[in-house]
Amino acid sequence: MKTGFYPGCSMKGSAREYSESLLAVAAALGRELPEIPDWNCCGATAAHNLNQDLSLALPARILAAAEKDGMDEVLVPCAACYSRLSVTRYELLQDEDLRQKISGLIETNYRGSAKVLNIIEWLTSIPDLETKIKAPFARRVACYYGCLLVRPAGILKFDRPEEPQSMDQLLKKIGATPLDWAFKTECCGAGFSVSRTDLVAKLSGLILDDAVARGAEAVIVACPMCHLNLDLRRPQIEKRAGKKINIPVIYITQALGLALGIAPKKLGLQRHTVAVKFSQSTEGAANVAQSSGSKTLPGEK
Amino acid sequence: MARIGVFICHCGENISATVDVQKVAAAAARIPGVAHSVDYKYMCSDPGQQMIKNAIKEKNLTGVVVAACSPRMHEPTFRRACAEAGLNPFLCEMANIREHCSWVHEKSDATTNKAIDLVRMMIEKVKKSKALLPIKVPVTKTALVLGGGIAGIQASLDIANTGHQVILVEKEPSIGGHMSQLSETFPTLDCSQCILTPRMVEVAQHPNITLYSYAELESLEGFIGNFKARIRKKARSLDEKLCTGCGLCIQKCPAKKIPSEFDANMGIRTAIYVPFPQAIPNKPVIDRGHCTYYLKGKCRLCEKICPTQAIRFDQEDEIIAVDVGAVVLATGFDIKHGDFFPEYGYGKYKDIIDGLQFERLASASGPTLGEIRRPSDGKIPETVVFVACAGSRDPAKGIEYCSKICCMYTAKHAMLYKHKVHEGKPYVFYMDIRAGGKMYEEFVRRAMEEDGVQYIRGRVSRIYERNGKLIVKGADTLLGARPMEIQADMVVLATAGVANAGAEELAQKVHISYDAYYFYSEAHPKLRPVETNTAGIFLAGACQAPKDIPESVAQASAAASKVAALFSQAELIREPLIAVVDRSAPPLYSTCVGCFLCQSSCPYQAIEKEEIRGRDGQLIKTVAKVNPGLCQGCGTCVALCRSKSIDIQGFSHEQVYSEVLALLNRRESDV
Amino acid sequence: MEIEIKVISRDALERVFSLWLAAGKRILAPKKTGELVDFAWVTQLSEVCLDQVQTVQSPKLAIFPKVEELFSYQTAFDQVTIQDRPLEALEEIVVFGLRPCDAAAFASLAAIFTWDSPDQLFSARFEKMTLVGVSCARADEYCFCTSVGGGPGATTGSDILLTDIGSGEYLAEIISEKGRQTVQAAAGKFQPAAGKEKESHLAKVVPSFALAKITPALAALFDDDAFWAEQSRRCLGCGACAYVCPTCACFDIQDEGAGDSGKRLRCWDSCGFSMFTLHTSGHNPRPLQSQRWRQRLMHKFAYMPERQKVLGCVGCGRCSRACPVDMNVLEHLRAIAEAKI
Amino acid sequence: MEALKNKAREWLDSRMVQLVIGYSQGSGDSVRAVFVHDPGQVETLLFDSRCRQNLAVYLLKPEVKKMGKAALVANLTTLRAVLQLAAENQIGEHDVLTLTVNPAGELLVLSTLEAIETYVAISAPDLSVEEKAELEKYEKLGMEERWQFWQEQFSRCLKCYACRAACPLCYCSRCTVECNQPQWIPVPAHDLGNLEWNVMRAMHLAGRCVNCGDCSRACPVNIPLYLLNQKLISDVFRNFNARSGMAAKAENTLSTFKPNDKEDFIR
Amino acid sequence: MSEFQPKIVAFVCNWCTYAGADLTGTSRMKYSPQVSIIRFPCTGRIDFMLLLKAFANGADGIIVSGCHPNDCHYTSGNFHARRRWILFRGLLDFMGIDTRRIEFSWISAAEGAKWAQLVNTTAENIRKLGPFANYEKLRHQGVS
Repeated sequence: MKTGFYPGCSMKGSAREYSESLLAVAAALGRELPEIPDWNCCGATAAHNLNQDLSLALPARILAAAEKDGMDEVLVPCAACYSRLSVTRYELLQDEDLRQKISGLIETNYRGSAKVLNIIEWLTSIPDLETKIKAPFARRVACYYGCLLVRPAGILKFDRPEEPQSMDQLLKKIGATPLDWAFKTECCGAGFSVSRTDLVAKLSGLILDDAVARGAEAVIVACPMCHLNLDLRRPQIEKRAGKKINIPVIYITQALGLALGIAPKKLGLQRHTVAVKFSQSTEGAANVAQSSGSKTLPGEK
Repeated sequence: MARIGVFICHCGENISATVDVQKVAAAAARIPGVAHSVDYKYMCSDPGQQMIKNAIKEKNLTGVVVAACSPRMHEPTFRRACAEAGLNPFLCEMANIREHCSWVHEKSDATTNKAIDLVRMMIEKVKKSKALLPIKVPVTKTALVLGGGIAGIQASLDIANTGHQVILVEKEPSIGGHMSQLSETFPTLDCSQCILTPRMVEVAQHPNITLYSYAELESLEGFIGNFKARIRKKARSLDEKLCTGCGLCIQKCPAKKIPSEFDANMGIRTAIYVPFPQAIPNKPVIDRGHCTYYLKGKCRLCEKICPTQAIRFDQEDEIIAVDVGAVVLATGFDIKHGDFFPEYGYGKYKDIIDGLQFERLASASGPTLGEIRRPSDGKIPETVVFVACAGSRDPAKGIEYCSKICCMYTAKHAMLYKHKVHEGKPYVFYMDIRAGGKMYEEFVRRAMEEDGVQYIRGRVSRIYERNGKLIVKGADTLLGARPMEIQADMVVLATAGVANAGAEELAQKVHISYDAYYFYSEAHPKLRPVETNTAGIFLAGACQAPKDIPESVAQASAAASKVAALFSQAELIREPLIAVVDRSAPPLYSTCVGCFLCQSSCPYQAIEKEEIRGRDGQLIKTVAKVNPGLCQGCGTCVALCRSKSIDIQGFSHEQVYSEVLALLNRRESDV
Repeated sequence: MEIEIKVISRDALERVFSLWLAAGKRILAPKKTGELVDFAWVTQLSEVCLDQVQTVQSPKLAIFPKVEELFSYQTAFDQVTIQDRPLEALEEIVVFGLRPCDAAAFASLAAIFTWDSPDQLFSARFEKMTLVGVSCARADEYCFCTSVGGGPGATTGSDILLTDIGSGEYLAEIISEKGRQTVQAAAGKFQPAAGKEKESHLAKVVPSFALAKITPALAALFDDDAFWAEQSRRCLGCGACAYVCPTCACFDIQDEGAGDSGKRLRCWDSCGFSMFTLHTSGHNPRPLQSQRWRQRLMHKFAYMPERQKVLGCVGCGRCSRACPVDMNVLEHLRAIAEAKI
Repeated sequence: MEALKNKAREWLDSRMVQLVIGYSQGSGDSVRAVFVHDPGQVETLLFDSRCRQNLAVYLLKPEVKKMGKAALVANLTTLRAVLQLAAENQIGEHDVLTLTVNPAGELLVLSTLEAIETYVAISAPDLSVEEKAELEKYEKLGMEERWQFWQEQFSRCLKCYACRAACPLCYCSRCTVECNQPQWIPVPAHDLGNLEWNVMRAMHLAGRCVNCGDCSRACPVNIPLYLLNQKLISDVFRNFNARSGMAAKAENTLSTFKPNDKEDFIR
Repeated sequence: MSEFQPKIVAFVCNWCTYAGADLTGTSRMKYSPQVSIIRFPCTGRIDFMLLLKAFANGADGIIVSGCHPNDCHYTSGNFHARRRWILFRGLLDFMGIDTRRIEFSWISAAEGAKWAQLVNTTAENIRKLGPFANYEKLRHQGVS
């Protein structure tokens, strides 16, 4: 079972710490992550706004390169790339003529054999992760999934789009206490991060307020854009809210890295805008509500 | 040699205006096998039919072709005339030279030649026709009704009142179905118990109805008029004849903390229980899953105090075999439960309940004796949010249809809440109000205007708990889709109406088809809503699709009338235009090779496997066999069979083959 | 009649072809299409292919074609008028390039078609047919003509038998009266032989079984069902062997008509088919494939020699080459000859 | 193939099977079917790239069935034929005992339909690239050219029915061709009769043929019959996403349907 | 004969298209007399070999029509027919038989006008295509 790795632009640029922590964790767990040879940009939102064929050809070329290299599955840590590659694979496997047309465009026969995994699927697939934990990440955390990790639900078929649990389960495995939290998939302002930073400040602000109110010591993310809005935009958020908000925002791979005992520097924690310090403030501890997970429900026989 | 009589009709002058009828008659006379060929002004008139009868007798005809109007019009007429003259009706065919010829073409040789072609086609077909006798299927005059809700009750009563025996099978310990759980019913707000219980008693006391409650269908074999049903009467752990229903055992039973299914898990019940006070039969059942004796082998308190020693701990399930002629499925529906709506927190927060649970709160016999109290702390909620379309009309959740009744019962719930909590603030989030029944719109209008229910047109995106309040996030699309939040004390979700959990399994037992949502498929959505494609199996009520009580009752009576029609004659007479599998002399026995592709193509499950055994009992081959009671004569299997081993009477291989050849090969003598 | 030996060159032969065409004859000869060599109408010698061991089908198709009209009929109400097949309209045919075994086969066909009720159509076709054979320079493991009374250079059956003696010349043996007339009509194209011989140019076909043993062995083995079952187990019951066989003469009659006219057609049939002997009652005297395989051998090697005094097989090997499951009749004949009875 | 011989000898000695149907040396350098029913004959068994005949054709022959339980040496298309025969109720679970050799050369015993299914699933059941290319070459010809091509091919047909006899899926005891009331297919091998026979044969194999090629190999006059079957195989896959011979419980393409089957010609 | 008059056979199902053709008649709409109707209980009953028989007996064009999907009186006959025609048409086309001579259609009992229109356009198309020359030759070749 050969697993390829598609970094995409953000892992080499604004989200270098996500890449550093991922590779450190992979090394610690003895998992090889060879990059896909000669990978290209996935087209992100720009492509599918402008040209449908281009938006399918770019991801198809990546996946075809992975297949040619014998990869059975491809880990795509960035949620936007994950969404673009999964949608492309779904559409081309549905429509034989489209598959042949796109294969013509990229001059290689894209068969669609390689599966596309996001970071949570990849981490969950690692057997007995708990046994490898050296320093349990015993923190109260708010798991923030964002949008592209779970949508479009019809195509990705990953977890429950409205109330996902997979990251919570993973965090529980490494010793954390995921909070029952309603803002898991609330919009952080995404693309408006450039054009309407005021909106991002408002929306991301709401997310952080509720997390702090519930006593979370950190927000865990699995997407460079979520991290960008919740961490990099923190000054605008604080300006609008008129108060300091110290809750750190870290990647799931960083949390796992800490639990595996990897040094913070190796995990790129120093690159964050909001210092990664875990306050022992009791203020948030009061209304800790254990995440429900699977409890017998009234009305169910 | 065939002796065929050909009768060309002028149809006044509808045919003769453009077709040279004399020439057609003359051409037909010259075709080998034709013994008699005449034309007449009105073949369908009495003298016309008399001409046919006389010709049959005088010329000892072996076949008749009437060239006139469409067979869809007068085929029965001429076939009956032939039968009266002693000629098998299926040796009479019609050539449509009116609708398909004279009316649609100008007067010309081409039109007359086409008429000759059509007549010649039918002559060649009749040469290959065989005498067929109608199929007679004996009918057992007993009906089996599955499901004891209002639909099952109504159907049973109607059938029983036509003087036929009915066997009513109900899965729960008592009949009544979901209706018995309701508080009041829209649009008249009359209490459901008051209008339902009399009917339940009527069922119990009706001489023609045998009620098996706490029982399920084990298996159903056979076909229309000749079903063999096996019913599994689950062990109640007591002898029903001795038990007087005094209820002492229920009072004394120590196991009291069991969630009551009847109260939708809002209330509790004992291990030995009767679902609700007005239960029919009013005999308790021991829930072996929770009874201390069955779990730990101790207690047996109910046995000790029972005045008539009716308790039977060792009682076993009983299989009852019955012969029935028709089956009415009235197994009702359920509402969506479970973590179908994680974003609404259903199942996470105790104060988010579904429609049935609210009914139990509002019901006088419910756990809160009719007071609207929220399950978490029993307080009376000051603000209640009702969410309509919680699951229905939502392709993303996999349920695209509208469940039809939620708009009405949501308005009712809001109204009941307002009547019981005067200063309460009810909100209803809705998409569109569907109130199409009689007095329905007025009812909803009253809820809005007189009872001050706040209707907000918009979907709820998320519900979460914060500082003891349930924050309902939604949008009001009539105010520019302004996002809004309501801090509610309790939320009632009008979840989607879905098929019962066992619906698929039961459908497979009775061999009927069902749709993608496991609702049973009717034979024709508009014209045969209470029949299925399997002859003898009928539908009533919400098992066919979500519907309200008036419709369920109407369908129940409709199904009953279908059963009554079936039971009205001694035997079921069916047209013999059905498929038959080849049988030939040994050593071949049949050209069928048993690939059974025909079986998977038959929409009526009319094709069965038959084992051909030699005199020594050795299995020689397994071949297909058509059940004459079920085959509707579509012929799909006939065209699919690769070895031409199955043929259909009336449209046989030889008949249609000779029609094609006759139509295309004009005879010199014709022109 | 004395066989005259002459010599003819390829170019002379080419001109003889045009003479034949001029005389209104049509020429049927082996022709290669794709890798398939089969008899087809030709107009020049260059079209003819002679380097194959055997064509797929035998020249039987010239005298007993796969579909033949016997007569046509019209009906008008109750009278039927029949038009017989005009025999004089049959064409003159030269079958060129057939092998000595094929030529010998015509005798077996004639033995059946001119048996107690002679077939006029067959006789008329045979009358108008000239057989110009070419002897075999090559043979393969399926050939066994020498075991059934034939040989790579045998002359029986041919009107003229040519043998390629190299350097563009053919040795021509003029065998029948028709052969002599053909040579005369060819006006000097055939030159005197002057001491040429053909033996050295012929293929070597070692006899592989004693024919004399076959007929008694068949009689003895007739009831040995196990023997026939073991032999015929591979056989799938198709008609390929019968249809390519130069001596198989079984046929089926079909009336094809629609409306008030039609034709009676004769077409090939095969005893290998499971329904060949099916009675309308449903009984089939030969229900098993082993019985049908036995029938094929009995007919050719027991019944025909007994009744028509001629073997039903000329050892051309076509049935073995065409058989989808490699039944190889030579192998089985050898087994029958050596069977301990 | 020693392993094959040993396994055959072992089964025959232990009377687990009464017969092993396999391949043996034939005339010249060809291979042909062999029916080994006593251990002595086991030496003749072999398996190599020449073994292409679909031996499943013998499974339904009455004489072979009478010999008792048979083990079958099978190549890939033979295994698919076994699954298709099972899907058509011709053989049951108890009749199945197959031996095959995987591309790596190891002998595999597949004694259940399910085992065959898993083995067949990993192979590439699709038409090969060359087959698709050749098919496309004919599909691209003009209509008149295609007509001339097929008329020239069918004119050679003798109606010897070797194609029907060699096909493991042509097992009808009375084929439509032998039905004379009415005479669906003309008996004589004239051009009309040959066309109707070949259309019927191809249609009756639609959604069933496993592309073993035995029909084309059996045809004495080399008619490329496989082209007709491959055309239908590719049409069945493209239109209904169905493939024959992949599962013992598979539905038949023509006797089932999907309400949303796509077509562009019904107005 | 003056202009070429094509012979066209229509295979129709009894519950929808046959009734539709009846409606064409009762509405007195006019269409070409070159088309004659053969009645079948359902399109599922139409054997593909009957179409071959029609061409073999001199038909120049064929119409096959029945109930719209989901309208079938027997619920699924037309679905089976649709699958059969998809494969059959592909095979005939592959063999070079002119599939423009076979018109497939869905016509309900209420579409009398559509029946008349279909017949007229088909008759006109087949008239333009001319007699089915290939098949005509076929009927006489191959007999020595």
